[in-house]
Amino acid sequence: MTEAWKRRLFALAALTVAGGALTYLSMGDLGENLVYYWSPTELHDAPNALQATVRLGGLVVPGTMNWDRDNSHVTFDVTDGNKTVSVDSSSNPPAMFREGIGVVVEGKLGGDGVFRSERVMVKHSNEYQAPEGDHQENWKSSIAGEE
Amino acid sequence: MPKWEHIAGLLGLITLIVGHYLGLFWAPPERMMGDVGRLFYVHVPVAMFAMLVFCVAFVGALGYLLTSRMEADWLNEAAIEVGVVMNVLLLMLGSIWGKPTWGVWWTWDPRLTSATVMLLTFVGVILLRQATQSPEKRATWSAVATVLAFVNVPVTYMSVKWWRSIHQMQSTPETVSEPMVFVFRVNLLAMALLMTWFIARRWRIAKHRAMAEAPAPLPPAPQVTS
Amino acid sequence: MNVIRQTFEVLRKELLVEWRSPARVSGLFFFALAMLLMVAFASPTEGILRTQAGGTLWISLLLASTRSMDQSWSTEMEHGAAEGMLLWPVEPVAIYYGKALANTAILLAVTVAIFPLMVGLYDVPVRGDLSMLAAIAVMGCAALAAPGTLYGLITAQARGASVLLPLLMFPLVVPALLAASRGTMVVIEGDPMLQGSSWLSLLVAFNAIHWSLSGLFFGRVLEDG
Amino acid sequence: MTPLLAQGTGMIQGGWEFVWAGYGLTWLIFGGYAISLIVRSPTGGDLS
Repeated sequence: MTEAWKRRLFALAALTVAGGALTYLSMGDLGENLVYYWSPTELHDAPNALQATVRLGGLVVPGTMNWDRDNSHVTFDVTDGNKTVSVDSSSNPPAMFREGIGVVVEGKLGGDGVFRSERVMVKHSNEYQAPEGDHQENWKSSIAGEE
Repeated sequence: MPKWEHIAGLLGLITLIVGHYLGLFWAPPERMMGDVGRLFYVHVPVAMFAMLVFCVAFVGALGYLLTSRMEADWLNEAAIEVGVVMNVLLLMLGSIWGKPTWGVWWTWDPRLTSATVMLLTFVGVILLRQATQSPEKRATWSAVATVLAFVNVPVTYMSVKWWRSIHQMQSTPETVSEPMVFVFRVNLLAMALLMTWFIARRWRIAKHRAMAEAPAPLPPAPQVTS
Repeated sequence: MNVIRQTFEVLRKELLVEWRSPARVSGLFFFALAMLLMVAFASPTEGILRTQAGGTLWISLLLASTRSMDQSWSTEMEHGAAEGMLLWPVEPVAIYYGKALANTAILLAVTVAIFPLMVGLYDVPVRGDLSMLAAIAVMGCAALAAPGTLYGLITAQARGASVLLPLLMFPLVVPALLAASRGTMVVIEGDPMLQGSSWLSLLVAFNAIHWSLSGLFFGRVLEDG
Repeated sequence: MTPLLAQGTGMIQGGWEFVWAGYGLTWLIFGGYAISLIVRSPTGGDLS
């Protein structure tokens, strides 16, 4: 085997290893484990969840929101469809906060099962929609008129 | 006789004015975000082109490693600088959008973290270039450092899919309603034309500097030993 | 194969040099120890030290490693420029892997020495699995050594090497630093979400990428340098 | 109370200051970078 072929072979091997590692990162189970926030089910199942400051993510259960704006205090339940955790936050959530929206809260799970948080973040979906109803139609006809 | 890139640049400027006018005044407010949703038309194109420009830098780096042609190194130099400018703008726009929608200016979620790492790695490459005098060494080292830094770019792009994150998934035309897609495409086109002008102009500066450094017309520049 | 034997020859030579004059290893050890102490002095409460122990440990090792990586090339540089190494009767790839393995071993030695001290000084409980800790230490040190050895050769020849190396290396090793410190915390605090093996596999993937790519480019850097 | 902390309907009211900041910053950075490119250009301010 000549020198040049040896080099090419090594380059091929190196690129395969690097590519394989990147593929593993994308296909492997890392995404399910190394997460930015936990679901309520995972928080329930975790043996040592009481000790750590964690982020909890899920949907705000409709009908459970209780927002005292003057005292910056809001309580609501967060669910992933399986388990539900009550959240008690001492700060005003952002304006997009509403019942049924996705949220990520940062805080600690207390011994009484209530998750105390000082940071409520809203998780927006990747859908961007024009206002419903008349507006929508107006914009559509406006585009048709332009083109 | 104006150079070809000025035509692209001028068209880009006009398209950006039109695109921003449409985004600010013509497009409908987003259903939940209201007028704040108009940031979509600047943030998302900047994000896409920041990564795309780093892809151009990567192509330049590979081109130099494979052919040893200085033109490829100039492309690498130009695209890295433009990419860094775009990346800085991207992080600032994301922060401005994050405050009213998520409720925070910044949080260390996978997307924001990997986008910051992307900026820092390419700033490192610029500093390495500045610390090196010999053109050949600079080209080789910069190409190698670019390839290693580029590993993080697909990770940044995929981070919202790979990890559970607060950042929304990449938007597609299916997830964005019709008039918004149209305005978005105008802004994408503006960004493409402007990036062409930026990279081409920066490439000429790099070429001019290289000519000043090695005025000899010899194809292989004299080896400078340290 | 020939290259593998050459790699171990380079590794043996490097470790022999360290063994005969251990100034570099002991210097690194005291540097990392000083870092741990400085963080302790600067911390308002001891509880913070405990919750941040994994991060502090790996930041100390990272800073110590940047002191070490360009030194790894300085002896070669003293005998002329990098071109001198091209005259060695070994493949450039073997030089890289030999050096990188030696740097990994040196960092690992510092880690082994510093970890019990940290456990004592920071009053850290060790609840988790020690074999997991060992695996994270080996993979973490290897992850710092792989890009560090390559960039050490580059910055040793550039202006302002001592500033440049950290600037290039720090952002590149962020994923490894994150995985190693979180993985260490998992061992220290116990593993509420069973993340330990995931952090470890992230480290393994990082190592696979950087050990292969750096080895691929090293010959080019050496020849053009 | 800022207009952003509105009714709890989940819809953002107002917030134009963020929009202007974003669009303005884009022009500021693009403009600044374009000027730096022109100043550094091999032919000085002359764009040919």
